[in-house]
Amino acid sequence: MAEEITPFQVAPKTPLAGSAAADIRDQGEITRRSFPLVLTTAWVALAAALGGLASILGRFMFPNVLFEPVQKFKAGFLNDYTVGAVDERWKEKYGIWLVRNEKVMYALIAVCTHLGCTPNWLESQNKFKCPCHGSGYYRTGVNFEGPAPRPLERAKIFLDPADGQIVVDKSVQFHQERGEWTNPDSFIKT
Amino acid sequence: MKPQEPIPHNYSMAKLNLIFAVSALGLLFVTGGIVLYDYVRGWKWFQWEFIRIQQERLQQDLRAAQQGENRTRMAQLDKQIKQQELTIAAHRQQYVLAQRDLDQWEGQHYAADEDYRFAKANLDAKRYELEMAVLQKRRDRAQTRKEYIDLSNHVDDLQLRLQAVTRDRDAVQARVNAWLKKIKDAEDTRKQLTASIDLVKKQLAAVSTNGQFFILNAPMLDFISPTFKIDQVVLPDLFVNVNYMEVPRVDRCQTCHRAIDQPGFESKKEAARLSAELQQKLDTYQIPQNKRAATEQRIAQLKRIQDAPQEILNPWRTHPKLDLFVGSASAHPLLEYGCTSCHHGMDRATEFGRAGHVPPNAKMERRWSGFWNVAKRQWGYEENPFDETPMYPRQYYEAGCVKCHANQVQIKGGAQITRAEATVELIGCYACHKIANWRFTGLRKPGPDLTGIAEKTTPEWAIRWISEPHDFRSTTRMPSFFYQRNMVGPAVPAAERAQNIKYQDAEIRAIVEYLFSKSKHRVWPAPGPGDAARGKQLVNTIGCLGCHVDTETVKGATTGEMRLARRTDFPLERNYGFNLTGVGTKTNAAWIYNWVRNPKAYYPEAPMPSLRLSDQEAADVTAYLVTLQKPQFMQKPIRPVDPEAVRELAKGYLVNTRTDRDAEAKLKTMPMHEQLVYLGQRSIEKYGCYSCHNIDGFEGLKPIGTDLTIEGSKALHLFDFGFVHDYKAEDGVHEHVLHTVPSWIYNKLRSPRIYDDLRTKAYNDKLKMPNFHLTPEEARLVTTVVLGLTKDQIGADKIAATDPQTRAAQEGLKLVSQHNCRACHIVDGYGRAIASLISDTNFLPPDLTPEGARAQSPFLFNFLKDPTVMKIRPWVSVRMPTFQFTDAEANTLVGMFAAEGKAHEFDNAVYSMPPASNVAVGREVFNMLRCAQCHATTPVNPEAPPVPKTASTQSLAPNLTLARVRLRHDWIPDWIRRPNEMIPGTRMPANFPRDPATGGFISPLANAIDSPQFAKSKAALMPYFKSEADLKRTMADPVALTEYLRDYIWSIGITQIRAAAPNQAPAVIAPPSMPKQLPAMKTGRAEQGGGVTAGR
Amino acid sequence: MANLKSVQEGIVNSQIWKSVFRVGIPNTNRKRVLAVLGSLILHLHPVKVRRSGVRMSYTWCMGGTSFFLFLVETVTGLLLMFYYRPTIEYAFTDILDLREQAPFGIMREMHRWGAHAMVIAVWLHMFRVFMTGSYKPPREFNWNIGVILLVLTLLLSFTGYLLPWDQLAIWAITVGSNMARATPGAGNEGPMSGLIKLGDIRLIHAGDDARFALIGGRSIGPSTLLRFYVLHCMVIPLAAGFLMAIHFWRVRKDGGISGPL
Amino acid sequence: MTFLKDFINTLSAASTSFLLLTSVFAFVVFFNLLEGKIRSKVGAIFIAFGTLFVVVGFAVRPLLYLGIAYFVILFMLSNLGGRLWDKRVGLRLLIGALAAFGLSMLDPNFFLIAAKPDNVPIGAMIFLLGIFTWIALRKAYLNDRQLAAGGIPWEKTESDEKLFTWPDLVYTEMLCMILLTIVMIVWSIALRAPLEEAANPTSSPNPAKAPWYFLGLQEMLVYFDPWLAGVVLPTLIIVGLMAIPYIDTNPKGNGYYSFRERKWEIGVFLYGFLVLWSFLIITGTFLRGPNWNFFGPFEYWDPNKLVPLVNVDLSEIIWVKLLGMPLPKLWILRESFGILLVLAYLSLPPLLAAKPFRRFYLKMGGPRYYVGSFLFLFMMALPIKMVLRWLFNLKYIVHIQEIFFNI
Repeated sequence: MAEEITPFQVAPKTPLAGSAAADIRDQGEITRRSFPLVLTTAWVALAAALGGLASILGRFMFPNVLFEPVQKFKAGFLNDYTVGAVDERWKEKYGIWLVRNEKVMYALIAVCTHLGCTPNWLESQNKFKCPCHGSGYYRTGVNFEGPAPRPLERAKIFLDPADGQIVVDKSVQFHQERGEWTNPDSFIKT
Repeated sequence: MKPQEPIPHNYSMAKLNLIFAVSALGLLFVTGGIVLYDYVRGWKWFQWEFIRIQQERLQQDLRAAQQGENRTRMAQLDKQIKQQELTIAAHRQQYVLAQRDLDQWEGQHYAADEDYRFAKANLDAKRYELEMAVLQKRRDRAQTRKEYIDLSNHVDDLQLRLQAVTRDRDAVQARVNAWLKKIKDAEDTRKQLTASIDLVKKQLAAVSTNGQFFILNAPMLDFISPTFKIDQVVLPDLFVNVNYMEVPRVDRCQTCHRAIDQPGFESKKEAARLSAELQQKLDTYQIPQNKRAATEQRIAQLKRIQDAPQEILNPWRTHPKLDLFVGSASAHPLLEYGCTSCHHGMDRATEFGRAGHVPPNAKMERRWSGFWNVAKRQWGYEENPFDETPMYPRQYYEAGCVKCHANQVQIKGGAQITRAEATVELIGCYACHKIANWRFTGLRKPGPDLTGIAEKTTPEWAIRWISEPHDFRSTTRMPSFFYQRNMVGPAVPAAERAQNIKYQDAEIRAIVEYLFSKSKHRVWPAPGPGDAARGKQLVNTIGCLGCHVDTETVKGATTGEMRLARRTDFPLERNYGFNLTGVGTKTNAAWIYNWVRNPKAYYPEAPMPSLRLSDQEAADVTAYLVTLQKPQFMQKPIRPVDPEAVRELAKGYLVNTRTDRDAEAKLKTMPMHEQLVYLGQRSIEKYGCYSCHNIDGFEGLKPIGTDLTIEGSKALHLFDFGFVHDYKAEDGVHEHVLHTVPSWIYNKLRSPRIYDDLRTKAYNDKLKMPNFHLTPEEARLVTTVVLGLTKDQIGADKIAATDPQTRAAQEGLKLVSQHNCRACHIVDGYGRAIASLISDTNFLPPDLTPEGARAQSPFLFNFLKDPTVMKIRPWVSVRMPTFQFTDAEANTLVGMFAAEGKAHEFDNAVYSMPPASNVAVGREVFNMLRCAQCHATTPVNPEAPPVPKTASTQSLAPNLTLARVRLRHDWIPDWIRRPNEMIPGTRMPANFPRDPATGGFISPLANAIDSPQFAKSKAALMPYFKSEADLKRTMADPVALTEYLRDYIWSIGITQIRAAAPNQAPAVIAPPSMPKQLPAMKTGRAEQGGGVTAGR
Repeated sequence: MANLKSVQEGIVNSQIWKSVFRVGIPNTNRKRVLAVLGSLILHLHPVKVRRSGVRMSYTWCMGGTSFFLFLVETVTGLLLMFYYRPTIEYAFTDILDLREQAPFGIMREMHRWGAHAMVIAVWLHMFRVFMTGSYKPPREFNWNIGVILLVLTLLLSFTGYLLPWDQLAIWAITVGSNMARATPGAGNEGPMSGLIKLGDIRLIHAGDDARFALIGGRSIGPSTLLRFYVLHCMVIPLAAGFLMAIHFWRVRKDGGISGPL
Repeated sequence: MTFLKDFINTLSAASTSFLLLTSVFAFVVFFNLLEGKIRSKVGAIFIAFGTLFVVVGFAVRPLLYLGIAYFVILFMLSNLGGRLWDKRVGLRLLIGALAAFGLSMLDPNFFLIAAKPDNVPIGAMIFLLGIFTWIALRKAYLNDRQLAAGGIPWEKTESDEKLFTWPDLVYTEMLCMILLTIVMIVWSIALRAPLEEAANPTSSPNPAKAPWYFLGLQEMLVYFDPWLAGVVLPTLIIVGLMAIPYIDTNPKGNGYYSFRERKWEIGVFLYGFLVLWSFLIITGTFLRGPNWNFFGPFEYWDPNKLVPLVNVDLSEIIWVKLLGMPLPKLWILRESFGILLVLAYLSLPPLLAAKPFRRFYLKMGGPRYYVGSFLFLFMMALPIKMVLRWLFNLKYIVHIQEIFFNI
């Protein structure tokens, strides 16, 4: 039978801890003289935990998948492209011209370097012509007329090692004026 | 600082500190817990495993490549390089000089170039200035213009100079290069040699699991550029339904199915198939020259896969047929079609369970449902009863084709689904179940017309037939409605069973009563005397057996003994017409006689065409068919109908609209016959006989079955599985009912009443779907189609076969399958069921695959409408029947052939007379190639040309005078060059063999022309050529030769055939129908057929 | 120990520390007072409290728990808003993605379970307050605030229930909101409302009754989703926050954390 | 084992009405326990009740089981007496309850429902309610002893002791936060938030349940029309809660646990909170299955289970059954009995104020008395209606279709 059930006894008044002030340590007050290990661990652990939670919030801000339009696409096989032709099949979808010469094949980004219009390929005159301000580019992408300050940019292009298909990656671009067109990633040898 | 003042506390601080410490540590711990929980995902394991597999495979490839590499050649090249370097060193002087020269010129070039560009810039600026000046009418504009002109001249000069400098620079460059060239070449060749190895090494590096790999994939850091990542494809025009609207699919299947779109991870089986296919393509020159090398490499790789120690399992496999699916060069590239658009399943899901995988069979279900266990390949399968788009199980994959290809009869590369749809059409599901898509609408009722049944057969036969059609014909498409599992099955209590039998007897009798009382009674003229033997001979030869089977027993595949035939024992097409066995028992001579003479006379929509039998022939055929008896069938006892049962059933229907008393009263007024007729009508409604048969009094009723148009999208919880889990099907197969939609449908088809097992239902509430006795294979095919009928939304440009060309073709193909042309012909590469009965290919009906390219459209039209206009191969005994096509139908067919055969490529024809010289040359060539051996060239009557007399049937060939009116001008030479490639197995010899090296054609006359035997011909030919060289050149040129031949053939062809005769109207013979009497039906007691006997 | 001490001293005496915690370590009564008074958050509390107010066994700490859970919900809720769009085309798939691919999609679990916990905590808080008779004068008004807060808590949870836009959600809300249809005089199926007419035109019908006001349509639909989103993320939290302020304020003014008066 | 399950299943079916019937009485028992003089009174009452149930029970199996359960419970209580409030006894009871729960989890059907992520918190709530009710009453019991002994409740004894907020209060608060965070995280890791398939207005799940905390209301909807159960009663609950401080004029028991000083307040409140609110939520969550049918905790939720719904209105009972005549066309006439009955029910307070409850009337004063008693009447309307439905399949007391006015 529990002690508190015995009748007619005033409920015990639990004494205040350390009211006697006998043992300071028992109160575990932070004193300048001693800083108990327990508290150190506690604070360090807490700090670490909060840090962890904070960094979780940080990570939370970087989604694992993106819903952006694809920058990188497979463009079929080399032989799908006729030598000496400017191929427009990807212009609609990805804004890319694939140009194949005897020696090399490269991907031109269909954005005029003047004010970002989309030029047209004029087969007859064998040049790209921008409708906005009449900038003209050779089939190599080098500008030769109109206000365009510099040649068209070329996108990264390479053969997929797995199935030998052409892969174009718009996220990597090469500027002629920076001499980047010599970069092996900017063209495919055919 | 003074010591702190002690104060009292409620709780001991020491305790609190301790709690604090512990809980703080706890918090730290669980924080780690979250990170772990978030990091550990099932798909990561799959990716990890795939990396391992890749490494393994690449190691293999590397080994293979290194074996292939040529050591000695390498050494050589290295030596060459060294040597060249030495020579350069030897002549250091010149080399350095050249170099310096070059540098200097480079400098100048740069300067010149700069000058030019700057000047040009100024010029542009000046131009603008000028324009402004002109525009603003400045006073100094003349001045500006002058400046501008000067400047532009200056620019031109600079440009000229630049060009000059460039020229010189290049010259020097060339000099320097001359030195370096050799080294460069050597290095290049070296690179080429090691290319393949370098490639493999590069790939290996890409999948190596080094420190960097672990850092990039570490928890919390794996957002920088992880190799473990979720791959997804967003499909903007293939929608998934979230009920309130259609949203684009986001497929993440690739996250686990890593290799799905990259070759090299095929299953061994697929690898074998593929390499065989590629090899075959190589051998037949279907692969362009520049791709052959690559193809050979691929085959080597596939071989390696087959030799690999262990099989690659899902989900790491490559998708089969990459050239058709998933591959970016294929018709369904991954980026545009994703996975779930065909396979179904939950897009977005990244866990096996949630992805909606569905087990194909009980075994897989048991395995999958186990908790995640890699070793046992248990992935934790969850069934979601609400998911409207669970994945199609393995055996139903091609269901995915239907939604986009719904308006196609044939789907290229979809043999399964094409066959499946054909099966559905044959069995006639569409008649009872509305399927609102192009493929299954506008089709004929599958069953024969019953408005004249009394002319055709007797009530006794009909009763027995309806009771169990399969007892009469084991291959019939007429399903069994009565005495089925839920009526008389073992599970049914004895008392109820007895009652059910009574009811079913009554219903059958009633239906027959109704049909016969409503039937027409035309009197058909009886046939004259016929010769059964000749009749048999005719039936076997004129092509009846293309559509009709004449046997009911076949040799068992496993055990040699004879067994009862099933539909699947014969080609689909041969089940088109009814099985001829017992036709004599079923019907009478008069009916047969008139039927074979002109089926359309019996009822206009009759599927059977007219074979233009003469009266005598018809009589013979009748004589034969009448002998096909099945007496034992008529011995089957007919139980007398229990009048009580009839009353009860009839009343059951009456009380729907009347009170009980009125119903009773009404019944009293009805004699038994009327009761039966009334019950018959109700029963026909109940079982929906009218859906398949024309029945008097049921015109324009809705089909009986549930609408299947979007059955494939019905959620699992909407299916009533009853209480069955597994059962023994009637053919002895032990079937399992999984808790999946496909399984439900499959078993519904296998045993339509199965879900009534152990159910307690009122007689009229029991399941009614009849039993088609489908084999497992048939059931699987039909299930595939049903699963494919979904409500998925698709972007317009994803729907197949919408362009007019294909539409025309498909419309035609629909006719082809409706009229069963494939019974005799090969259309689009398959068909010709009759081939199994005719040994000699010379007597087979033609292969129509190239018909569009081959035959001129006007001829085709004529011929289809009236095949008698021309006999091309008179020795063929199989007759092209008269289908009585309408002009529209004929046009559709012609259009189909034209589209399928790419006729437009051959239509640039000159139908005029070719120049005499060509003809002359052609004739010579014709002789040299000995074409006359087989082909007659003397004009004949196109409607009845004589059968050429030849040593062997091998050399039977059409008379060439019929070519001009029939064949397309440009098709002929093509055909002569490559007959075998157009029609494999044709008897036409290939005179122009392929050159194994180039794949081009070789002319047999190239050298032979010089041989003495052709001396005369050569002499004869000379006048037509400028020189002998010219002649020989021509003789070596297959194209030229064949065209000369064509011109010759053209020159001898007749130019006219008669127009098609108009469709002859059905011969109607219909005197006023006389009062019918139906013996033994008045009282419902059966005098005939053995009267009362113990029930089954 | 020694170096540990020096580290601690170094931290505590640094200017940064001092600038933040002006009082330093509250080891004297004066400092203890200042520590509480000087801090915005702490000065919710009085400087001294009755002992029973510190006793777990007396207070059950349920009021505090409720408040803390409210904070948890606020934080996790805010985070979820980064990945959630309240439209019928995205709502469900976004939640799906929280499970399938979003980093730390577990925030959703926290939010949902936190909501459940909060409801229970609030009930228990009320239970305790009643059992100690702490609604009696002078605390009547605060009890009323409390009751309203309880209602708001339920509404918060209720509005949040719809946002995943799955079967669970819309049917729970359908069932829940259908009651409004029967509001006497205001719901189209409520008693009397049939009598409210202009000529023979019913003024209360499915298109303008109480339920319509709640879900913004005749049936649950896009507008419902948006409405509940706004209520869930803005209106109710603000109201609750405001009332909480009053609640806490009154706790202090009406004699501190409850105990015998 | 199976018999036990069956027993509980059957019991749970009856327990709803039983609890509602007798929980008032149950509080009397508590009261007696608190008074310490359990045996005498309870003995008599539980024999009475027990026999009653057993007698009726032979006709109706659930009631028989109830009788048995009833014997057991009261027997235990009467034996325990005041020791019910002993810490160790309490602990044992708790452990016993947990053990029972754990054992039940072995049953697949029970597990299916109880382990549903959304139901877990409710399961936890059952225990929390039990524990805290026990703690509260225990403290009340102790204080009452003090008071009985002429002492003061211990809260008062310490009210002079003031402690510094820093560190005492803030420290404990911080600890609570940390621990709570841990709980939340562990909970979140352990249980996935449920997500079913996309919202589909055309196919409703079976059963379609409101959020769990409204399941009490949904349960009410079985017995009352929406306008009452969904609108009026909830409103009255809120109003009633807010009214409490103004109705309860008892100055005693302010700020400390005590039962003796506030029997009626506590009795009524516990009845409302535990039985009418919490218990109905639990019923709605665990015992209501497809088609809102009643299922015992160990029963399989079979969507095909059919239960006859043969409910009749009071008007039908009186006019058709008793008087054997057709229902009058005029609704005012048809429903006259019902309306009278309702009016009678509502006029109870003034009647009672005359004699039996006079002292309340005097003590509280008119307005308080009437507001309070009306609220109380509305509260009691629910259990009464439930019992009527249970025993006589009574659907409506007043059924005026014409204006959607049904009671």
